[in-house]
Amino acid sequence: MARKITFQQAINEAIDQEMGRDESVIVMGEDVVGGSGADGEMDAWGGVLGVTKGLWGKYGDRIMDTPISEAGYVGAAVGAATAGLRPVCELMFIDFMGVCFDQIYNQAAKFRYMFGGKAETPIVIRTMFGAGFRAAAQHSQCLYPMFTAVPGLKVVIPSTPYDVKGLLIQAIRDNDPVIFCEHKVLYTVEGDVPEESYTIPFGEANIVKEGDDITIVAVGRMVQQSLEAAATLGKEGVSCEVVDLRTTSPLDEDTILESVENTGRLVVVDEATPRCSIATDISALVAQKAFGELKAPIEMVTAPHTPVPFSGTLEDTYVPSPEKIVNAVKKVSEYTK
Amino acid sequence: MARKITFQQAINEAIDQEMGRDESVIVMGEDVVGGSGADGEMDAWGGVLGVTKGLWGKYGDRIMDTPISEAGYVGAAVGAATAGLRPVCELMFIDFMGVCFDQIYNQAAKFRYMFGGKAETPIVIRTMFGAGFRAAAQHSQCLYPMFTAVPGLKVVIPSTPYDVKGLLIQAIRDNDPVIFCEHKVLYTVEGDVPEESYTIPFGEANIVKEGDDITIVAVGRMVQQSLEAAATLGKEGVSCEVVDLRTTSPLDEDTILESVENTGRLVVVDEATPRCSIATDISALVAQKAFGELKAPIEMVTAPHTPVPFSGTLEDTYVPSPEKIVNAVKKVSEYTK
Amino acid sequence: MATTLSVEDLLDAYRTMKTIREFEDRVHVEFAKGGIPGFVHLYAGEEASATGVGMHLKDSDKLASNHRGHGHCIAKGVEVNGMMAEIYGKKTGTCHGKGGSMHIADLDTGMMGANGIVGGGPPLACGAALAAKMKGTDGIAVVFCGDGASNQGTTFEAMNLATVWKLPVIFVFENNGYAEATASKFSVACKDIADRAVGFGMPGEIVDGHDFFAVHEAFGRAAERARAGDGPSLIEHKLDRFFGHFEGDNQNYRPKDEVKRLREEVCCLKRFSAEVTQKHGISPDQLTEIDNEVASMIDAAVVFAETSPDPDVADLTTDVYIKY
Amino acid sequence: MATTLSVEDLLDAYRTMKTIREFEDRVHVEFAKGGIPGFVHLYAGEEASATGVGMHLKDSDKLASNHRGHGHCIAKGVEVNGMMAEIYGKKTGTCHGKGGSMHIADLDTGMMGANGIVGGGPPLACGAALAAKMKGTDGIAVVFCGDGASNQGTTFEAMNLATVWKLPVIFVFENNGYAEATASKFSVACKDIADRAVGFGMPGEIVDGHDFFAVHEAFGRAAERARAGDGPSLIEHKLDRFFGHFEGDNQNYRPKDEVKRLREEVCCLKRFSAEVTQKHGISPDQLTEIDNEVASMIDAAVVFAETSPDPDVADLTTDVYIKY
Ligand SMILES: Cc1ncc(C[n+]2csc(CCOP(=O)(O)OP(=O)(O)O)c2C)c(N)n1
Ligand SMILES: Cc1ncc(C[n+]2csc(CCOP(=O)(O)OP(=O)(O)O)c2C)c(N)n1
Ligand SMILES: [Mg+2]
Ligand SMILES: [Mg+2]
Repeated sequence: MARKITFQQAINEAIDQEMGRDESVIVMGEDVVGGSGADGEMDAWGGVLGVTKGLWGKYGDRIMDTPISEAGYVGAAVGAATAGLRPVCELMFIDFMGVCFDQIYNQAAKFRYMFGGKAETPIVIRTMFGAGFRAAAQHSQCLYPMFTAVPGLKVVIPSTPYDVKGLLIQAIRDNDPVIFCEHKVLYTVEGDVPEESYTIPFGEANIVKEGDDITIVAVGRMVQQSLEAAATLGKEGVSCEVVDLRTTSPLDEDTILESVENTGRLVVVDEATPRCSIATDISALVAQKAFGELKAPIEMVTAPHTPVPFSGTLEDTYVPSPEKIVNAVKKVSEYTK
Repeated sequence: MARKITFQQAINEAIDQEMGRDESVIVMGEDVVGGSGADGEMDAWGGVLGVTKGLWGKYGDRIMDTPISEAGYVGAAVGAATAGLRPVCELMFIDFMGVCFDQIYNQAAKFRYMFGGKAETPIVIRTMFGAGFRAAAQHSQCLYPMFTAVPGLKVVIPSTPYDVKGLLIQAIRDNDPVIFCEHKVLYTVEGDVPEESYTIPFGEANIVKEGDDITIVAVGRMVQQSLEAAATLGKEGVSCEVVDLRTTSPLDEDTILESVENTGRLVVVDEATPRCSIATDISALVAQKAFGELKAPIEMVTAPHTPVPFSGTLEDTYVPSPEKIVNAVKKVSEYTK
Repeated sequence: MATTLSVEDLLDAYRTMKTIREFEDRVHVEFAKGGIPGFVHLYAGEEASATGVGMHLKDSDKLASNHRGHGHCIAKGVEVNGMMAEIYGKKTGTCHGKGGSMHIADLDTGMMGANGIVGGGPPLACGAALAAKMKGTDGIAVVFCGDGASNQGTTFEAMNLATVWKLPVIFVFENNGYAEATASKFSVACKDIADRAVGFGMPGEIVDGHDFFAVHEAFGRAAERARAGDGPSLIEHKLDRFFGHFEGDNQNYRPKDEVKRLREEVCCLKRFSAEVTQKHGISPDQLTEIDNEVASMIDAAVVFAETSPDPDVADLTTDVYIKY
Repeated sequence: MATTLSVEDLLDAYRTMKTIREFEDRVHVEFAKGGIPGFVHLYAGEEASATGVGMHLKDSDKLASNHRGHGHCIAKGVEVNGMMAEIYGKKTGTCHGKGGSMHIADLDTGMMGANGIVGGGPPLACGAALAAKMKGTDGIAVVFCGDGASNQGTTFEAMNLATVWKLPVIFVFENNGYAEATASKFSVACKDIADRAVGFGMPGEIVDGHDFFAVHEAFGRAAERARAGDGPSLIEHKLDRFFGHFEGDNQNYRPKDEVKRLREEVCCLKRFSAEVTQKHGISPDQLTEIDNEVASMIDAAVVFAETSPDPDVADLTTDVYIKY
């Protein structure tokens, strides 16, 4: 049965249902319980924004607070995954991946290949990303392109409460390491979410809006920005198809290419900085595999090549806005050779 | 005066000349001296492949061995750089960046911006990359796209003994953090290198071979592979222009775009894995800014989306070969809409 | 306790501690009103720690801080107007509004930066100490870490490196009992953080971090040692924070009334006032005068911040090397 | 020294140590001939360490290793044919030629993998220990680290985590005096690595790593403790490597003749042989018989490796999830 719940409630529900279903699922991270060792309430925080709140009461020791030792506990999660557990590990902000990246890309991601196919590492790393919280340069980044670049990792970037639940359940059941990227600005967004458990397969993009004139490819929070832009453009007679990638690795090349074959025009919207990004990745794919269909240059709407600034004035300009997307679409739509 | 010396001798000479010129230049890394605390020879190794050998005899304490604590000493180099030194820091293999990435992208790269323009962080991180040594999955990677993605870093990938000297001297004099990526297979390559000190500016690509029919953009070891391919193709009447990026950040967009405007066709050769790579980055640039000039799809020749395998049979297939480049060029050359 | 500090020094110490307290109390209020954006971690309760340390530091000495950095900044001599404006995200801020509370830095006064990454500071401080040593000065560097940060790999590596290279750096652990909502009793595997010193070949000491005099004395010894070229030290300050982890924290992991009790029992300002008025010939009026000065200064800082302009949109892409 | 080991156990121990020695001596020779590619780090000299530990481990117990992993693999029960073929990069190798010397893993025997990243193992071992604990078994995990690895942040973090979570994991530091060309006297800031145990709330012990009996006994205690749910331990094995850091190392950082002297004076095999023939009623012939068996086994392994096929080119893109 579908009800309206928030993105963050949907995450909690996905973990809850999987922990209920499979004993080997455990959760670990900083303050995912909250209150360990202290004299106040246990389960005091349930994660820094309360996402895992309540799970400790149901699952006790299977949800574990950690010291601030990301390399230590992410590495432990990786080791546990090779030994039969299915850890759902929280790395509070994606910005912190720099202190535990080795465990992710050199260990978890490589075991299966490096060990000749004999290892499985079913770990999920949940992590918040994105600007919009006035959290400045070290708590606002979009580092998912770096994970997408790594062979052996799967990278998920949900854009709605419905998707986050289905994709997270899929991630927990997947036998490969999954980097699960949650845009913090989406946490409070509400949407229809079935109560029962369901999965959304990886590598299947979602056409969130059909259209004929131009394809907009986006991920995460940028899907909503793109839909807003598409609505504006619709009023002006430009029909946009909006493709939500859902997972950047595996990538649903077919849906992207088919859409561009139909529209002949492409704008890619990515909140990450411009170099070696999802924006360039999708552009390159299309320039290689759908060149014959392309009627115009591919535009990319991204953050600028700068750290994320603190001041609201600057941060609001930093994030790709519906206006910028509209302008890019117009530029591409109006192009004639 | 130019003589023939190896790539690795050119690196040594660049550091030597800069240490001689500027007291604030220091060198640190694992075994960059070699023998510290032991009862045999000091300066025993001079780096794992002997690149810094001899500097300790000339500069003593200004070249320092470190414990195996990359985050510790890279972070220390960053701190020292904000306090007036110019550390040239060695991270033995780029694969190890995962244990000290935070110090690089969250600290060094962000200080200038995050502190409102008031900090300078003149640090160089020298690091070996690339396949070809049968060194397997954790000692053979091409992780420079991840550094290229980071605003605030400069990324240098020299392809010849001449370039490595001039670019390294430039890097040491630069006031921003520089990731200096040395392909280990190039270490023994010889070339003409002037004895005197000289710099090569960042952000200026080098047209290593002129041609009219197609542009090949490459970096590092792939420049040589591309030149070999171009030679083969030349005999078959295809005239290739080969562009060596030299630095991926800053990127010389103009040279790339001008070349493609002239040839109308592009192949990008990148030893990195295919996703969110330099290959996609350059493709996207051209698909956006030189679309009107493009006569054919852009082909990318890259490693496959896998870890680097150990076995020679597999590793040799892994690395983009001149043959693969030739095939890509032919595909693009023969294309007609 | 005997002290070598002059009355003037003591009044300075009081002024610094009071400035920190007033600054933080005021940021707390303004945050609640909605005037301040972002994640803000207040230092109230820990003033004696930064102050007792800061008094030993020259401008040329360096300090690496953490997310809870306002007190360290003030004790290192950063101007409160610029700090407040930075916290508001204004163009007149220490970092022109680009950094915010978690990234205040002022290299001119030796303040190397607050840090949004737990454990970011210790290696940086080693580097600053290395620079001082290489240049042959008697400069030192200090890094403040929390109990939480004491478990981060960078912190351990930095301590080892400091001894290996015999660096003039001092690791001050501000053990306030919590890292966010997790108690140090849970997260720190040994009894005291100071127990770790031996594993890194340096002296380790435990100090009552609410006692300005104890802090000042212990750090003095460590600073002297460092300046003399005898290498690093570790000092653990046991102390308490009087607000939540960050503004907005309901603190339900703490026993009810813990904060209230602490404010009564261990307030470093109260303790300092009692001590100096009873034993060092300072009158309550002298302190009140400082209180008033400080109150006006903080009022002025808030006005300065509120009335300062936002950064220009064009500032978005300055201070970074490459534009795309 | 008194021991609870049976004659059969002792012969097993000898066989394991001898197998490691013979394996490594042979790899050394074949590498020099040019038959073996890549970076190869030999374990010769340290056999008592892996063997004394390995005898306490069941298949269900887990072992995380490092770049110098051959001995750990053999002691954990990995087949030498597959290992040798892996080192040669052959399709019949433990990892089908994709891993090589630095990445031999065999999860079926509990060998979690050699590791090319110094400090990669300790967190992984904690995870394996956590899995054993969560499943309610009495399984344990052990990680071998060098003196060099003792300075890596991951190692410290793992030790702290192990105590915080009370994990059945044992940290064995193989202190062979060098990390590459850098002496542990330089890089480890404390006197002994065991000094670090107190900072992580666990017992720490120093053991003569050339003495099989001492290793076996100390690890036995730690294993018992771990299986009983009493948490982690740290053990430092002082020992020596008989080859260079990797094959090709000229070892000029070592005093001339150091290796020669060590091979004379501290060889664990010689010492073990003397001990068991003198005190445990084992005859020299019994050992010689094992020597011969082992020699043939290693000969056979080399033949197996040399005559095995290379991987198929198509294997390049298998065993990974996504193809582009
Ligand atoms: C690498 C990293 N991990 C986690 C965080 C999130 N975080 C910010 S402050 C904090 C707690 C720090 O505790 P402590 O070091 O004791 O300092 P205190 O807040 O008590 O002053 C955490 C977990 C972070 N900023 N960086
Ligand atoms: C993170 C990382 N840093 C550096 C290296 C290069 N490296 C490989 S082995 C080694 C020395 C290790 O010394 P130790 O831990 O004492 O082990 P030993 O070789 O003596 O057995 C180094 C520096 C690496 N592989 N990984
Ligand atoms: Mg704390
Ligand atoms: Mg060693």
